[in-house]
Amino acid sequence: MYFTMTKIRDFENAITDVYSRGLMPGLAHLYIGEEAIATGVCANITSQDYAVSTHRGHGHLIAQGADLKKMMAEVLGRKTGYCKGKGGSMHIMDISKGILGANGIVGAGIPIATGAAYSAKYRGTEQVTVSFFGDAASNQGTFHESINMAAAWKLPVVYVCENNLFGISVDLRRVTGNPNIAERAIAYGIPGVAVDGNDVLEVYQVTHTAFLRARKGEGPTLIEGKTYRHKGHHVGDPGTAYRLEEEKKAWMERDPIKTFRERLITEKIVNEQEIEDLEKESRKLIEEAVQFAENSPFPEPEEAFEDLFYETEGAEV
Amino acid sequence: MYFTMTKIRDFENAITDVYSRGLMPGLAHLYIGEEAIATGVCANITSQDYAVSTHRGHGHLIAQGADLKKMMAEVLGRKTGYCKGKGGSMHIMDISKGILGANGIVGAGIPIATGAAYSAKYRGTEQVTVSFFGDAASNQGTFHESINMAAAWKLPVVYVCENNLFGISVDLRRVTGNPNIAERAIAYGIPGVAVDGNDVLEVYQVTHTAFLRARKGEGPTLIEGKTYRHKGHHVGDPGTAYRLEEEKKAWMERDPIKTFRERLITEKIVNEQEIEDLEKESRKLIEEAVQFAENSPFPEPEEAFEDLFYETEGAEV
Amino acid sequence: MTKMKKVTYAQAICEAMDEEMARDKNVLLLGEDVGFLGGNFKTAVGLREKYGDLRVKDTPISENSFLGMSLGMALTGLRPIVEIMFSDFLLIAADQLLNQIAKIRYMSGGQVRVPLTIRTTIGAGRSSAAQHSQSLHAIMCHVPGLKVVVPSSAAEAKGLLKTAIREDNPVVFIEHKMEYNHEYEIPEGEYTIPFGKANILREGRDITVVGTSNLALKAVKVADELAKEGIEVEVIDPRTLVPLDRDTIINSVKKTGRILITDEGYERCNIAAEIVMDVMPEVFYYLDVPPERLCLPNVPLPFSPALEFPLIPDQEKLYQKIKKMFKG
Amino acid sequence: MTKMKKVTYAQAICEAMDEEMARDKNVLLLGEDVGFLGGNFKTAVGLREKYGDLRVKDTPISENSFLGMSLGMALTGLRPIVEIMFSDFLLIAADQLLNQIAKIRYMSGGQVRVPLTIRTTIGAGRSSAAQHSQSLHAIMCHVPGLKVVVPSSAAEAKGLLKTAIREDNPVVFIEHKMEYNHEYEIPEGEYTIPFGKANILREGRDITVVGTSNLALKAVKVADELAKEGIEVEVIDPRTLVPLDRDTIINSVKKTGRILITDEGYERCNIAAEIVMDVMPEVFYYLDVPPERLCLPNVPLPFSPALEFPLIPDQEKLYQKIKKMFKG
Ligand SMILES: Cc1ncc(C[n+]2csc(CCOP(=O)(O)OP(=O)(O)O)c2C)c(N)n1
Ligand SMILES: Cc1ncc(C[n+]2csc(CCOP(=O)(O)OP(=O)(O)O)c2C)c(N)n1
Ligand SMILES: [Mg+2]
Ligand SMILES: [Mg+2]
Repeated sequence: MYFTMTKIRDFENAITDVYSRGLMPGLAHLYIGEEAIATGVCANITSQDYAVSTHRGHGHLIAQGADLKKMMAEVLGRKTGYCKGKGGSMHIMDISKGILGANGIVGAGIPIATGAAYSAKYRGTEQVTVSFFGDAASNQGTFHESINMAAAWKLPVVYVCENNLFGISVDLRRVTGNPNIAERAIAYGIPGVAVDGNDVLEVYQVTHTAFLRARKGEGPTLIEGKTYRHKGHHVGDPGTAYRLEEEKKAWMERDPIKTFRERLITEKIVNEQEIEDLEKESRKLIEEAVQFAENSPFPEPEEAFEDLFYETEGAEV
Repeated sequence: MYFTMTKIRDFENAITDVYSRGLMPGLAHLYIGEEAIATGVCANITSQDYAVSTHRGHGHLIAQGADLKKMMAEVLGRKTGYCKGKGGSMHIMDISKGILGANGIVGAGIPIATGAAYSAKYRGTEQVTVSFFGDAASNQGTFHESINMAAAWKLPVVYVCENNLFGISVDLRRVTGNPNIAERAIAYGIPGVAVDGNDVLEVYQVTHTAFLRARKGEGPTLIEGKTYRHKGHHVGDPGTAYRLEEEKKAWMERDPIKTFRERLITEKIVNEQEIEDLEKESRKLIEEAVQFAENSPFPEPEEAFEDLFYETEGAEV
Repeated sequence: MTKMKKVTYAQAICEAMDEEMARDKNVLLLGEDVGFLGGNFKTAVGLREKYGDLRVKDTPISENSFLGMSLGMALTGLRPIVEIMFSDFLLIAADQLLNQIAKIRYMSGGQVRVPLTIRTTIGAGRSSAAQHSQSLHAIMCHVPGLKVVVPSSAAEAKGLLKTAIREDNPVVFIEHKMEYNHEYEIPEGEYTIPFGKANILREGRDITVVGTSNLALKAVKVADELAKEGIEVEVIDPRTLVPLDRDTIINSVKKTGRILITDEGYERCNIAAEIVMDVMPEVFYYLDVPPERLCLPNVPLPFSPALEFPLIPDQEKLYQKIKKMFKG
Repeated sequence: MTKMKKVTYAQAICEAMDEEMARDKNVLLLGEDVGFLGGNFKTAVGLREKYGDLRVKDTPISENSFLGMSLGMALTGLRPIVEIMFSDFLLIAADQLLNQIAKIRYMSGGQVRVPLTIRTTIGAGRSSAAQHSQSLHAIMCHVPGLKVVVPSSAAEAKGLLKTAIREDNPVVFIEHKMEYNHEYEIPEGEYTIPFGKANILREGRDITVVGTSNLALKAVKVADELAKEGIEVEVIDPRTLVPLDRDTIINSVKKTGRILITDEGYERCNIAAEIVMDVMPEVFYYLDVPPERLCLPNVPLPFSPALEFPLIPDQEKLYQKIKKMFKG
């Protein structure tokens, strides 16, 4: 898990780097500070399971095992990217691995995840679907509608709300009467658990229970991981104007990677050397990914007209 | 209140009558069996307050004091109706009385009501807004989104869910994990109260508390009135195929008008004669309304092109 | 010749779903009141009893989310059919329809197929007022990524719906409310009708009339009238608006020199102007008179029949409009 | 002559709102990030500080409901401005926009006025991919009941936005993302620009080009180019699509005999074909060549600039398209 967390962190740092070097078109939303959630959750995922991500999706995708090279190439708009340059950071997907994709519309992934869970139940498999979304997304109607259906029909889905307290500049506490998202589970008659989203082991444990429940056909669980984004809303946003300095500082000190690292060493699970090797390996992989992406060609203009419809019979459109 | 209840019942019976006489275009959704809710709630409404209704709106409108003649004329598509025949049963509105209108889209009235409440707060008045909606509507995203905002900003609104157990043919218990709608209030940190929706006094009491709370600036309340519709989903629908006979019978026996009548007499609040006078008066009013409507002209075809825009300067469209 | 049988438009649709569900266990149906009630318009009668609750699913009133769920299903091996009772309600689900379903294949760089059929209804004339009478298919045509089918008769509906269900792309299948109870002859047994091939319902040398949905049938009746007066109308049923069979229309207009499109959607930014502009480069120099359209005027649908019927494109209005195109 | 000053398009919009809020205490602004952040595109900088939290309201991400709330406000004495960050997100709020806001006055038989301004953004070119780059104003034009404004420059934006805020009808006000940081000269002091009056940006005898939003400005630049080659382009900025100033366009085409409409929305069922068909009955016999349109092709917007820019209507494409209309 530590390796996953460092890969995510390094990937995001590389994004800042390619952005500042003017290599990255558009924007990207960094996951720095929230690595424990994707990592802890996805440690429960098998290759058969599904997950649906968000606009802040790099962490989820990496934790789910996405190819770093294809991810970085996509972020740089190259032909070799996951979506051949058509998707970009917010739409990366790897259907072959059950990675049902990031999504640019806040809250829109929740029904899609719920449908994948229905599908698993329909087909009689043991597949579980994870639905990631933010605190702000939980105020979107899809949250309510989808969880209600999953609860009614006992669908094998785990809802993971990454409560980093903000949606862009908007403090959750200013736009909700009850900022404890996990308590919303009561409305649907399902378990709701709040967890320290910066503690990867705790996240893992709670999700593990939720997975078991889902696989046994007992229905969905709502997990709220309390966390914080270290950076602005996206690369380029300082993210300071609207946040309290003290609050930010307190969270930064509880950096999920730093604390997990200390714990691993203190509890003698691994030694300093092993950790450093992992870190080196992670940096190497990310560097290779950047290399690969930078050296990849851009798509040709005509390709913009491909991939709209699956052509069964060459129908003209 | 008894008078209001009988007026509603008589109005709806008259609808069945005009429908079967082929006088009514389209459809209408009858409120029979649920009269105690509109009546008990609206007994708290002053002429300054607002209410937003649903597709099953006749009861709410009558309880809020709408003109019976204009209502019936609208239902029959006449020029003298509230909306000059443009709206019909599902879109009756009387802005002069704070009746912000029925609505054909399930769940769509909830944000509109919430906005009226925001407006009252903004303008610094003591106005309260009531938002009526059904059990099925409570699974629409607007329920969640709107109540969340009202709770966050302590808006003076009272949410009244008329839980008649069904949305057309769909049993609430088949499409939700927790059929106690009032419990959803926990998600928003506001009070949620379930009440016997066939007991007009209980409805009145609970709503009274909610109104006080709203007027004091303490925010919204969610009230769930448990009730049952005696008829099908709309005139013409037998409403039998999908409902349990026993359940229906049990509810029919607890007819809100019959039980209230008995109680009024048993507790000697009024005597039989007084009640009968009221009932006669109610029937008379409804008959007059039907007369008025039947004798009213239809609109002229050209009128279809009026009332789209308010014409400030005769802009061409 | 094919043996024919009599069924209503609603039954034809039900048959198409039934046959496809029997054929492929991954086909399932979800929507409001499709289960116990057999569909608000009786297009799913008996299916729940036959295929069970999981496969014919009554949903709560959560259009955006159950439509979004169907996308999740389509991405993971199923072939869902979703019923949205009125096209008016598609506006509630417009994000899932137009931002997700229509785009996901493209955004993923072609990684996924989306075998998903969305059935919905259009058409005024039932005094259902402004929120239950709209014909909003132009919106589905505007945003790329959806195939849009506008069947005319019951026979067309059945064959095209079966094609839709077998398609590996999202299809919006538009049924006309006023047709459900009409009886039609349809071929016995299985058949499908391909997308993108217009149907020339009647040949004629004087004017090309493209009618969508049941307006194609109405146009034929008007054509029969006009034939008595010496005007030979060529009536084209486009069947699918996306993809559109341009060639058939172009060839027809080259022959007739006149074109009129009739459609029940609001006139502004509708498929009518679109079809004209689509064929314009090829037909401009063949046109004898200005191209015309007969659509719903740009106002909401009023409730009262006294207001509603005068707005709806019908045989009488079509007749007058065509006549005018021959007066100069 | 009016004194002029330099501001960005974003500042012009902010000024319009500021002036109207100062003028009428019933005007308020709500939307995502309009408060503390001053607007995602910096169009509301300083307004929260000046007018307070209740009047400049940061909303949760609940587009359909906060748009619906604004309708409740408009019905009860307020004059709300709502910001929907991207027109793509209007699809989430399409029910409130198109089934409620657009129709409530009509459905009520004219009982109510709806003084409500919905500001949103269009335009590709920022590598924002398929869900953050669309120009969906055609949908708002299709469904009757909304006025639709497509300002070109900052000066236009300011004057038209002030008119929108003072209107007693719902107005969708469409801002172009790529313009926000551009500097423009605008008149000092207060002014408004009426709806329904097109602006002839440049006179010309050879071809009429109608450009929506910033394409009107781009068309002027192309016209300057073409003038050197002897082609005199008349450029019309329609300013509002609903209501549309048909007469100005008709008169122009009668003079030039050629018409091209350029718009950044998807081509199919767009305002471009609409405008052509709208003026067709009057201009048909004046047309020398087929009417043309230059819009976004019918595909979603891709992320990579290598794919995106070749799709977007721009000066080069406009130039080529016009040239072609003179080659025959
Ligand atoms: C429907 C919709 N509304 C608004 C936006 C713009 N937007 C992008 S991210 C975001 C904030 C999301 O916050 P949250 O769900 O808490 O996730 P976080 O960014 O904090 O991870 C907003 C408002 C959007 N993409 N989609
Ligand atoms: C958004 C939307 N979906 C579906 C419908 C069709 N419809 C009309 S009433 C209704 C059931 C509503 O049930 P509920 O909210 O419980 O109110 P009730 O009819 O029981 O009073 C449905 C599905 C609609 N009008 N609007
Ligand atoms: Mg957040
Ligand atoms: Mg109900």
